[in-house]
Amino acid sequence: MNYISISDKDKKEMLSRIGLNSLEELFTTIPESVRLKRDLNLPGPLAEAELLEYFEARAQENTYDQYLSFLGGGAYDHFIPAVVDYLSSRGEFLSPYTPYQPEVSQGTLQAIFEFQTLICQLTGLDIANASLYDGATGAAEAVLMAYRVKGKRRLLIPSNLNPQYKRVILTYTKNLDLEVMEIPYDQAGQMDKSSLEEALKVEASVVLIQSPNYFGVIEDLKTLSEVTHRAGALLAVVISEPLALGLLEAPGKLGADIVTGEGQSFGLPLSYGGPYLGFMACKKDFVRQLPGRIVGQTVDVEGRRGFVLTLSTREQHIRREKATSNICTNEGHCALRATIYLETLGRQGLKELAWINLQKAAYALKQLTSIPGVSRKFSGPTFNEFVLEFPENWEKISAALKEKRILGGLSLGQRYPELKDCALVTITEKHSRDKIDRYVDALKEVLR
Amino acid sequence: MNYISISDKDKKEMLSRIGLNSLEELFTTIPESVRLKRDLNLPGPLAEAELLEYFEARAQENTYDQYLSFLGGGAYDHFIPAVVDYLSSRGEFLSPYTPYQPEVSQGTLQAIFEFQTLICQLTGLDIANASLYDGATGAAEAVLMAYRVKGKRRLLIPSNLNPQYKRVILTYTKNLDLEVMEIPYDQAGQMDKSSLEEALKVEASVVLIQSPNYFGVIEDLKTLSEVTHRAGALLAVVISEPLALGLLEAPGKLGADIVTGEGQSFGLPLSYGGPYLGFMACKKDFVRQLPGRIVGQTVDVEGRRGFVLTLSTREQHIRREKATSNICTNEGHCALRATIYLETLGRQGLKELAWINLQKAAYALKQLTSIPGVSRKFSGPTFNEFVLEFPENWEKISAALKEKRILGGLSLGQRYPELKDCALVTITEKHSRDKIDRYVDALKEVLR
Amino acid sequence: MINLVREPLIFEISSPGKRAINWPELDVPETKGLLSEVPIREDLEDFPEVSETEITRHFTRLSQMNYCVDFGFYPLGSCTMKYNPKINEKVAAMPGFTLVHPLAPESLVQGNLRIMKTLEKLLAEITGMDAVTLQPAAGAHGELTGMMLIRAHHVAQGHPRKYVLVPDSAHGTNPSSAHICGYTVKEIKSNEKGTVSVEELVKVMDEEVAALMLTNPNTLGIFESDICQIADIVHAKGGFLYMDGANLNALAGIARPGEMKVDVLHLNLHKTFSTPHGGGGPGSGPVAVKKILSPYLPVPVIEEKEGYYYLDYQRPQSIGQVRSFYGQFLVIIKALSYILSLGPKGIREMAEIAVLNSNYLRKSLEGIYHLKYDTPTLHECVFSDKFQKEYGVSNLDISKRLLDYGLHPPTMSFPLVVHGALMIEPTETESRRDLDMFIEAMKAIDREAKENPELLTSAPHVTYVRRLDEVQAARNPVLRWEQKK
Amino acid sequence: MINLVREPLIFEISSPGKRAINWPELDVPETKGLLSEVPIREDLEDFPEVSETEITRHFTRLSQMNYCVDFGFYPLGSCTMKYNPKINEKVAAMPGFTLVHPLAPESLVQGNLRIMKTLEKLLAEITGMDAVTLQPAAGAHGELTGMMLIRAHHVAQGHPRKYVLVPDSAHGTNPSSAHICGYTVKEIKSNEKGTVSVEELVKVMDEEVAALMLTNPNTLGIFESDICQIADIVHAKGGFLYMDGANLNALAGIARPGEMKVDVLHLNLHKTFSTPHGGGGPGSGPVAVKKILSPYLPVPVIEEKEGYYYLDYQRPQSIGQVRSFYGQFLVIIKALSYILSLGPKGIREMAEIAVLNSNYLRKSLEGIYHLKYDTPTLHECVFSDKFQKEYGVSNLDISKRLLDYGLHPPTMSFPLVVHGALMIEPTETESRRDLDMFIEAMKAIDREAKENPELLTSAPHVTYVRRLDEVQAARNPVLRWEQKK
Ligand SMILES: Cc1ncc(COP(=O)(O)O)c(C=O)c1O
Ligand SMILES: Cc1ncc(COP(=O)(O)O)c(C=O)c1O
Repeated sequence: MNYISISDKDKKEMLSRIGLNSLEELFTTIPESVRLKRDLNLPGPLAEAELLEYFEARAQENTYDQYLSFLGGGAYDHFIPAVVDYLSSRGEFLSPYTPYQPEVSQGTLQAIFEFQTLICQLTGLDIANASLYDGATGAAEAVLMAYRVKGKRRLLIPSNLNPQYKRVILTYTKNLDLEVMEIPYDQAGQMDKSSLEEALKVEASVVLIQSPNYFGVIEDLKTLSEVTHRAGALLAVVISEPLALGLLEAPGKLGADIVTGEGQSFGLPLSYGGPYLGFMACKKDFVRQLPGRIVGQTVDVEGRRGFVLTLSTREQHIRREKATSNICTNEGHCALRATIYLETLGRQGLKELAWINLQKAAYALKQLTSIPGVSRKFSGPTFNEFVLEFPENWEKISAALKEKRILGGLSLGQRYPELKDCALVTITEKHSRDKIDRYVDALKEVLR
Repeated sequence: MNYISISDKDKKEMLSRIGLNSLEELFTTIPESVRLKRDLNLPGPLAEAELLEYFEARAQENTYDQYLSFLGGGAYDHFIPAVVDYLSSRGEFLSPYTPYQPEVSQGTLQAIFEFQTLICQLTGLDIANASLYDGATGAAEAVLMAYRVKGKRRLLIPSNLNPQYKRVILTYTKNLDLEVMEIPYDQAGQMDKSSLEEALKVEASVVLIQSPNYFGVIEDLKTLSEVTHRAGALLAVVISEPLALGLLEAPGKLGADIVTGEGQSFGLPLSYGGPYLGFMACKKDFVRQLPGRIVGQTVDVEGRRGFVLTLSTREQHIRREKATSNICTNEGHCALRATIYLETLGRQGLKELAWINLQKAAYALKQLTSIPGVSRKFSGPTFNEFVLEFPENWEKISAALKEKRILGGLSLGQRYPELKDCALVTITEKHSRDKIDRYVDALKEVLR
Repeated sequence: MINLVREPLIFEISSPGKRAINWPELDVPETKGLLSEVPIREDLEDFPEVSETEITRHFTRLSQMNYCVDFGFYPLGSCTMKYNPKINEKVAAMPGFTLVHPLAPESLVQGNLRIMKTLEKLLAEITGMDAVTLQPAAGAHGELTGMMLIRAHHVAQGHPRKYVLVPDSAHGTNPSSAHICGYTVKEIKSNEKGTVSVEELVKVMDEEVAALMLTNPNTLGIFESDICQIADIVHAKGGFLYMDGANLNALAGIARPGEMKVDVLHLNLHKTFSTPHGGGGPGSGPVAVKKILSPYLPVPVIEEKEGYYYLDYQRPQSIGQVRSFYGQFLVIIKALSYILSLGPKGIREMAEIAVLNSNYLRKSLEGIYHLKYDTPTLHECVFSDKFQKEYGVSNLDISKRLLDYGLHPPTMSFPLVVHGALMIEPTETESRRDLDMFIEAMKAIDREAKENPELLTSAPHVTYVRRLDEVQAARNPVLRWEQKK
Repeated sequence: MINLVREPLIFEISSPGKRAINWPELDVPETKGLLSEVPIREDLEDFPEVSETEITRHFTRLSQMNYCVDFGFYPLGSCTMKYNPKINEKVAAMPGFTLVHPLAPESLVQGNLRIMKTLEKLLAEITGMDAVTLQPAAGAHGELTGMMLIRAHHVAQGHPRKYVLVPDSAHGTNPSSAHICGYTVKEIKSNEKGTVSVEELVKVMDEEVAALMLTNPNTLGIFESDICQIADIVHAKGGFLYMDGANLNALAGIARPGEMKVDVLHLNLHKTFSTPHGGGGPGSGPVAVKKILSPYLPVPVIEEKEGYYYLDYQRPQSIGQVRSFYGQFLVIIKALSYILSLGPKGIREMAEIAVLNSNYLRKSLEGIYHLKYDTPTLHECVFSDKFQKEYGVSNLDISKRLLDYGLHPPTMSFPLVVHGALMIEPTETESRRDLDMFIEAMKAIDREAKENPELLTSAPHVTYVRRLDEVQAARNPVLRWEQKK
């Protein structure tokens, strides 16, 4: 590959038009003292065939694909229909900038408008933005947004929150003189209601709930919403496995004021952590506090429907430091992929897929807990992941399973010392019965 | 995946508009006696995920990729720049029909016009068609075309012709009362000139030459052309490794009247033999006898340049049995790939690639023939493949190399019993020095 | 976007020294003096020199000038322009298939051989025939192969025979293929129902006739209801019944040619089995035969013994090889993927909906456009411009006007039995919305024909180029770019 | 094609019972009564129901409504809309990368870690900095991360400080990021040359200022020649010099921020390093720092010991994590692929040609469009509509008219220091032909402004939609589709 479209002859003629003799002279405004006097110390150039070899060699160094994996906890290995890759990789979707010129960006704009609609439908809320960086920053933006709405410096987050999300919330809030308080979980693995009630005796802007939470347990949003609203705070729900929304009641219908989350499950490959897709929806009333871009419908001079970026007085390019967020480039193409994915699954396909995940996880749970010494840790209802308790430290069991080329689940002990004998096990539609049974058999051997 | 866009409700409403009650009734013109009374005995339906698994399993059953291969002989493993796959897989190129409606097919038509131009440039001839099925049918069409021009029932073909091409010529000519005569090769591996002169004492329509020929040897086209034309026959040149044209003089400039060949080297993957790409070019005078589609330049009602399928009075949809060929659907998309490939390589890239192939093959030849007992069979100049002679039957050596995961070359013994100790070895730019050296080392061990 | 920009030929963008590819450094010692005795090309003069940026833009723009199935409704009759599923492209692009050399030892390509054998078996089941070859590269190539099989049998019986019968409604490749196989074509006229006249057939059928080539359903979309009788007549004189299977989309899962006493037929995978047509190919035209013709099938034949697949070249009666290697392998993969994705019920549904859609269109346009034959039709129907001709408007004008509506026109070039034909095949992948849009456009065009015929005769108006001068193209052929001197 | 057809929303195409996907049968026994205590969704009402055919057509059509780099010249200032090489997409799509779970044990993902560490090192070399984090998801996220590092250092010194200085020409994300990091923004005015005024800086710089955020070359395309002096002034008061590296395309291989005494900067891989912008992301905004700030880098930090790579979370001074996991991994792959493909000479050439192209454009349009600052510029230049305003024509009108020429307009929304800005950045991947086409169009539009201003104020005329009513969109927001009741 070679991308430069200027020939040597062009160079000469162009320099002469500019009135210069050499390319050097183009840089005379850069003081000599800071000009680089040597070649950069970089490898390359590699020809295209060599690049392929280089990356094939790196991919070979990854041996993850030789393992049967039951990892989840915020990143999920779902099947991606071919049509998603095929359509999203079109140059017209990959290579434009943010749609600042709506008349020649209706493709991107209409797709995002559809994305916003799908997110509203899934979350049961009125409006949604065009995307955020990921689920973790979405959670941070959600609590900051609630703070802008409510003005109380106290933010309540759950201790069963995805640890990545928690870390990011702490990073974001640290500099802003906010108090972040953690609400413990109960035996069901859900947020402990009495602790929440207790905590809400002091005014807070928001209660953040993850559901299904980091333990895979579905929270009792209805009750939590009542408790939260009674105390005058906003209820923000964050979700890292939005596939669950194919079955579960929309959080907006159960009282959530803001719903945010990670959209990776919707057609984005695992990709070692990125790019992923933050999404956010809220009630109409909070639209002026919503961070990120928003696409709206309008008409052209001939009255034809069209779409534009709108409500940009919330954004930094207009409002500078007074913007609702500093986000500029978001995850547009990931949102496009999610749109194609969700529209391909459609009403039936999404419900069915959620049901398949639910059923397979139930089967796995049953089989695994039929092994003596292995039990379910929490009593709350789960979707496609669950916490198991083992007779000894999970790290040891995990290592033995790894010997058998199985990654049996995520350790919880580091973040939750009380759960050092536990692991978070995730099942998706990609786990055939045979794979689940292999896990069960291997675990039996390990525990023998 | 699911492709049907008619819902059950649509079905009912549409039937009622037609005035029918059931889908069954649509088929009443088919006599009961021939109607199928059962389900077809087919596997499936497979969901998309299952299809992927099915084909992954089949691909796994192919173990060819675990071997270091030096096979060529009409199909060549060349590097394909990413841009070729990327652009050619666009739906606008993949999913239209033959460009019968030129006003909405300018993309395909202009690309083919460029293809025709590139083929003319490479072959040194005046005009080219839009493609044929492959090199073998191209060779058959070429001799039939020459027969239409010259009217003599005698067709001369070389014994060093690719055996596949020979078989196809025989199949095509068998029913047409034509006499196909084979001209032997000489010690250089080239067509034996005196035999040709002798054969041409009886009038023939055409002398077909392959160059580089099946032994990888470059023919002396200039001399053969003189001999052929002196006897009043046409010279048709067929080429299975057109990459050689990056270095070799264009056959048209050396006297060829028709040049045909296999375009697989130009951006088509090996793909176990298809789809490939036949191309054909000839002198202007023979245009009315050229088989296959041709794209021509014209103007629209506003005088703007545009392209159309033209000269179709040669074709079956107009002339029916009097057409120059029965070919209808050709290899349009393969021609598109070749066009993108050739334009990406461009003037420098194609020359360089041909040179790299030449140099690597020369290195391999030198290294391999430095092994005691291994010698070069033919003295004629070669491009990127050559015939080696071994101290014993090649089949034995080949089997021993296969044990070492090397496919050392193609056997020649079946078609040429005199070459039972020989093999045709092919080198491309994909053979790094390391791979060539591995072959040399393995061969040394085998012959020890 | 594209209407705004005139895209030059790549040669017109080229300028010396630009390039889109770099090769790795030569990693072997250079050998001097190679090819010193061979005439060497001085230069690849006028070959393009552009960057990858320019390549991508050039082909992105060219692509956008094409109408295609991925864009919209494509009712080109006889071409079965159904949607091409994306998963098929994905599986056919797996390196485990694309990187395999065709002359690899059989033991290393068991997956490929199994794929081919599997497709052969499924096609045999769908057609009700005994054996299948996947070798032919397209429909016409299949016809030629099929005719060669017939001829080989006759030759084996001592006499190749002389004639092949072809109905006047047949696709042009039928007579052409018969001709290239060394036969003289005799055309048989269609009757008033649009089908082959049994009486006429009886008259012309004799022992010099090698075969009848029948399309069923024929190119009018009509099922040849007398097919069994026709077969008997042909067989009685020792002839064969060849069926052009291009229209199998109407029958798959509903009725099988094998049960219609057909001896040999070709299928177009790029039609019925949804492999993309690629703007003119690659196609794939497998041929299915009854036992009597299987000894003549082209070599190699794929065989299986105890789960091991191999290529059999030892077939003394074989017609030989009709192309290099074994067939359009990647196309074969896509077709197999398609069939597996549908399963038996899905294959039947495909035919049902294709026929439903076609009849819905026919019903909706009846009376507005002229239907020469009122025989019921299956997957396609052929209207004509007879009504509109009164206003000086031809099928060509109607077609060009459809382009202004953003729709692809029907087939016009055949069948020759309908003057001013508009041959419409919607396929099963179209939605009711697309059908209705087409119907509305056709109705609107009919109104325009009456009210403002000039709008049609000067159409299209809004395409990248307007109506192109085909006469000039043929009279004064410019078939390649050349550097202006 | 697209102009002809109005593409509905997918919801408007939907009809009950259609589907584009089938799932395999459940292969485990069904468990009854799951989720019986949980509120269940009654239905995904109004969720779309379409076939794969319809999905493909919908997005094919939508895509064709987009202008993009693969289609043409895209001189959007400050956005570095260079060509995105296709090989980078190919390597980033390798299953060996896409299928890897981010929480996989380190020992199983050595290839990934090595890729990230390699890119960190190469970016450190290109920028002349000591350490790099790849974690930030885009440029603004990098800014925020960088400011957090600065704040962490000040906090460690006992006092976070209060203010951050931002020039009036800065991109809006600069003040916004500083604000979200808890700082109050003080704007500093540009001088008549379009650069930061050293005198003014001296006046405002004190020990309550945490940092100066400087873009270099700045958003006018002008190199801040006083940068070393500026750094000294800031450093003298214990502040840090933050550089917005979005314009690194002008400098790579030519001069290094590290040598300009910059303490921390972010890079936009989706600009300088050619990863596609995707119509609004994903981006990737690595942050490079001098040693003094490296203890604060976000966790995890990728470390290497004897060829083994691992993730280090044990960084007590770290600001924490700014996003899930480690960064935009696939974007990182593409950027690394790009850098490796160019090598040291190619990186320098990239800057040289980018600056050449920009100066060629500037020279060609000088006098025709107003240049507020005549200071020499590097990779971009900012004209204004001052001349054309006399005819009642604004930068918006000029931009919309460019659309009629099939070209993408320049940036208009900033820098705020130029009223009616037309900020043009051609990048190095453009050909002379493309530059000339743009120049000719801009000249023609200038003539049109004089002769027929209405043509501009009513532009665009030939796009899929014409000028859209942005006021109505904001005043009466319709932000989602809803079923008409
Ligand atoms: C009825 C019929 N027969 C034969 C053919 C020839 O098929 P192909 O174009 O694949 O050679 C076609 C297609 O054009 C056809 O419509
Ligand atoms: C100068 C400058 N700084 C910062 C940014 C922000 O980068 P991003 O959009 O990736 O967040 C941009 C791009 O919009 C920019 O042009």
